[in-house]
Amino acid sequence: MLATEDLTIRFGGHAAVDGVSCAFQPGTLTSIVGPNGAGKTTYFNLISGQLAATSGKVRLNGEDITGYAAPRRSRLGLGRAFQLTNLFPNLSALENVRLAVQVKSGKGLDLFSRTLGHRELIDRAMTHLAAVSLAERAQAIAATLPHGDQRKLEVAILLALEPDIFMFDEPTAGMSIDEVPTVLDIIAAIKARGDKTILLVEHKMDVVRSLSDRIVVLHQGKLVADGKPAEVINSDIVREAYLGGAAPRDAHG
Amino acid sequence: MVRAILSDDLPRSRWLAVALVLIVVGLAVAPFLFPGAKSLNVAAKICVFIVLAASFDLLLGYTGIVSFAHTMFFGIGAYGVAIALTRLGAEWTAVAVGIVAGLIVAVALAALIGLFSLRVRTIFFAMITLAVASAFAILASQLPALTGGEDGLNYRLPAALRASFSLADGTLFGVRLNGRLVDYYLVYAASLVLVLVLLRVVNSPFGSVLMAIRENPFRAEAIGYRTVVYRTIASCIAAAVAALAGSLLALWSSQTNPDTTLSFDIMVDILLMVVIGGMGTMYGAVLGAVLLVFAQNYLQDLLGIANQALAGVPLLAGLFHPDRWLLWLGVAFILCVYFFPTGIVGSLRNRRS
Amino acid sequence: MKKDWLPLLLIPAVAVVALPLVGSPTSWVTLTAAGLAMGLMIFVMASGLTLTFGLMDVLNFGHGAFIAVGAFVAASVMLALSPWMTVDSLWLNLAAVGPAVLAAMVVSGVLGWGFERVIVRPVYGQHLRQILVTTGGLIVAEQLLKVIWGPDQITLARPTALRGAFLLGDVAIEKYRVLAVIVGLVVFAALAITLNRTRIGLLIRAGVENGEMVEALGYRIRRLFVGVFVAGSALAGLGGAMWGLYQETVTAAIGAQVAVLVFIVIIIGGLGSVGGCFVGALLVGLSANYIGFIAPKVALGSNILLMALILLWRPQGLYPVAKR
Amino acid sequence: MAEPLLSLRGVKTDIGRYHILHGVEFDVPEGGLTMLLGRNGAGKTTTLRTIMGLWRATAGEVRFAGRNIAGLATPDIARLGIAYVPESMAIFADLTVQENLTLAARSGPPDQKRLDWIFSRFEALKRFWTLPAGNLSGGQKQMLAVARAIIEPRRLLLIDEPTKGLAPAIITNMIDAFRELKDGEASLLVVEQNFAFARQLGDTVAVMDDGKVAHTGSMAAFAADDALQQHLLGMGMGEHQ
Repeated sequence: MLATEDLTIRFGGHAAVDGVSCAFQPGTLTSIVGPNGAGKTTYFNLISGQLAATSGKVRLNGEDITGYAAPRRSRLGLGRAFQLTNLFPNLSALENVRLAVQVKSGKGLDLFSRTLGHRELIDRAMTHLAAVSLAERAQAIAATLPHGDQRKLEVAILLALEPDIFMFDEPTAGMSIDEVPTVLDIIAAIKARGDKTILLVEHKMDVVRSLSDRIVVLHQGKLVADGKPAEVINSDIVREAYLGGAAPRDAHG
Repeated sequence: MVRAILSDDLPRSRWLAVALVLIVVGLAVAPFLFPGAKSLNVAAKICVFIVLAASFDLLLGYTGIVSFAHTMFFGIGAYGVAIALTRLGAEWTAVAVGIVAGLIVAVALAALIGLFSLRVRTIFFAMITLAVASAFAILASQLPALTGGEDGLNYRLPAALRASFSLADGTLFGVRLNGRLVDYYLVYAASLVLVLVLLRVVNSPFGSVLMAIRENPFRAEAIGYRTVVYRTIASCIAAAVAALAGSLLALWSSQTNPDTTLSFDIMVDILLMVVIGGMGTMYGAVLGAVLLVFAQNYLQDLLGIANQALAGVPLLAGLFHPDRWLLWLGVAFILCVYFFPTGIVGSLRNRRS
Repeated sequence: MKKDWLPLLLIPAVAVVALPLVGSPTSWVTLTAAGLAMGLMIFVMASGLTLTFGLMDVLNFGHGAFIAVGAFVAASVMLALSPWMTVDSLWLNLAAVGPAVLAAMVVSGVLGWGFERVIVRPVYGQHLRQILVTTGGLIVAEQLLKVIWGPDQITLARPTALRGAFLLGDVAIEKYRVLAVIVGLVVFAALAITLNRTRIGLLIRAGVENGEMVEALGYRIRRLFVGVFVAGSALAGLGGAMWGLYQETVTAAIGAQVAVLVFIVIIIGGLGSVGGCFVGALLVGLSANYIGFIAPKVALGSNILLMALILLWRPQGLYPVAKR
Repeated sequence: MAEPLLSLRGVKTDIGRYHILHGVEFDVPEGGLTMLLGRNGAGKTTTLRTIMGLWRATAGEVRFAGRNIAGLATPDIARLGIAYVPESMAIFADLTVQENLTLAARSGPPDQKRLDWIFSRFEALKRFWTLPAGNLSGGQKQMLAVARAIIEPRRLLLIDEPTKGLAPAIITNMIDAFRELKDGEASLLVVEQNFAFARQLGDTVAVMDDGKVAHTGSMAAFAADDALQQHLLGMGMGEHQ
């Protein structure tokens, strides 16, 4: 189980994430929503280790991982797909995914065997590429892929990490309409397995509503609402956070 | 078979393949094809610099690290053997001691610099290595008791490598089978093996992580690779191979001094080799080294001719002075960085596709 | 933000710590003067480099070329005016040195302008290529120097009035060092006034922090940058001329040699900070001279040691520049 | 109808390999205040940056006062009388409040009457006049960023989320200041998430979605149409187009 306890980060005087305590259960998909600048991506960065918390804790299965660097958290099963496409641009699509498969295999420090000799890694990478329907583009250089395919490749890398916790930061941003279902189907399939924890930052509320078991609302760095999708979406506090913009009321009010 | 030796990294260009075969075979038969002390010396230098440039490419081309301290490790390897041969006498045990000591010092120093400063930005790292390397070069020249100072060390090689040693009576194709020939083939074989080892390293799972780090260190961290560890290991391997190249040079030339091993000029040379040959291709380092050592030794003659022809024209004659060969390669280098960032090898490969 | 005095205190601290180690107060005074002179000369050469880095994120590995050019041009002019150099008249001496230094600055500045256009401009924002191409520029420039001035070193005698030393009791301080200190302080003061009291300075400081916003306010930062680049190159030329007179020889390798010191100084100071560059230069100058006296064997590593210690204390240098 | 002060037609902008704007079209009328609304990532900030020349439009026209300014360099665009307050505020932290404003006043020392007017709206700036701007609080930095844009008369102000992190009292002052500017010399284009603020101030509205403008019209009509708000600003569901 992933949990944050009173998690806070300040930039100068400004608390971008402000005392957020929240636990995420395996088998559930939690959407994190909130207006621009609410701290959603920063919250993700604190969990996956791209930023170091000013105070508070991140726990994974009870273990305090707050002080761990990003690579260690990834190896512990925290997988993250990024909002802005973040690939290895001059490597092939297959190589992008293979590198992620390789992390789990522990072969990264293998200096003297041939990369192409590890068929099993390549085969697994191909499976993940096929899952995002990119198998035919395996040899294409990542930078030359169209934007939508790059987003899919981003997801394939996450799949290849085989994490326990999947963190999607706006996975469909910038995709054309017909591409969106591929990614949503993948997320639904992960959810269907029932043992994975999924965190999703997404602005398209139709997507959020149809996929989520639970919605957490951040506003000005604070957690202001938490509950079932129907309740949260129609609550006053959320309407105000999105449309009103004044200081939030008490989170439990 | 060929795939395994080349670690699946095929030339992927007919002309490149031809060039590589020419180099490998040419160097193998060089002593018989081009007899004479100068050409043998050029051939051995080419071997050594191929190794040195290839190890630098591991850093620059594959990992995206700009280090100006690479000649420092080259020098450490050379001085290791030179000092051991001076102190312990012209024995093979001395050679072994020197090589091992050089390796240990080089790797330890590379690890230290790496862990201390590989977290910082490219520019910062480049500046720091430049400073460290220059301090080291001065240090070497200031410890005459150990290093022979500016003059360096002159020492005797093990008997089997000297010209006076006779492998067999008589000659083969008119070439005396003496110790120099043994020495040359020792250098040749060691260089070949080292380049193939480097080729394997860059085509290994480890090498693929290095390229990932070069492409996007942030994402490499995010999927679970600790970039500092990988960069430091790459630096250590590069340093170790550079030190071995230095040892080979020391074993070949029976003299070691700051100018031939530690100077910034050598650093400039290997930078030119890798960039002109093609960064991140390994074969580029091979081509670049051959080209540059040739230029160093024979472009001068060409320039000499041009210089003669222009004797009357004051400034132009200066530009074509035989000693100004580096000027022209410097211009080629800048043009490469701008217009052919993948160097000769990249251009050859692109021709095909 | 409070003024950060701590790094500034390092300078007297180093001097005080050195006193008992050096032992003799007279030697200490001589060494301190030598250290200050050396430090200020390095500062003159380094200030432009650190500013251009701060403004445009461009680090010119070929900066040493401008230093060398300055030294050669100054040497040529002084050799041409050598009758005035050897006369025992301060005014005639200065009449030779003045034009020499001016010529050095002009030529270096003009070269800087060309260098920016041809070498640097195409590779903005690409650090790897920037390092490579400016190093390439250094190689070519060094070779061209040899084409023009020949491969051998040029010997350059200081003018008569600047030879010898001032004697204050037992203490001897070389006249030239005093001059170097004065010039260095004048340059520092001029830079400080420009940066803090003029609109251009305001623009430079703002540009170092956020160049894009300076443009959005309606200022053309490219012109500003070229101006700073040229001024920095001219200062490198001035520093080169001073260094040449200090060493009394000029070689094509002078640029590469001094460039190492310059890099150490701007790393110590914090890339982009003129104040840091000043403190760093004095620290390097002083410690090099003290350690050179106390333990000559260690002296050569002392700069590296100093750099390592400072970076352990402040990993971004003494005065890290606030970016964005 | 008079020609609008600013009008965008078919503006496309790519950042790196990504197409962010796909043909943005809307107008800012002379002497009006246009609110640019839309969900996260809809392209609002990119639109402002494109107008300012900080991103280069790959296609389309940005007409300002009858002249196509797409393709001009940022400083030249600023000199036509456009001021920009970025979302990050981008104040110069090492410079004092005074120096920040001195720099922003391109044509000479800041006019005292205008300064007094700014101080009357943003009192903190007077109090911290000689302090490095980095020491200001987030809200004070925001005030300084806005003050920098209005220290001299400009024809068009582009302001990205001015209320972010501001206390309600200061928001009120800002509304007053913007109203006075609008009635006087300037036209404004403001990106805003805070709809309560937006509806108080805006004359016209342009709502962006996925790199295009999905709706333009008067603010009054938009504020009255709950269904449209829900549809365009995200809390309502409906189909995602």
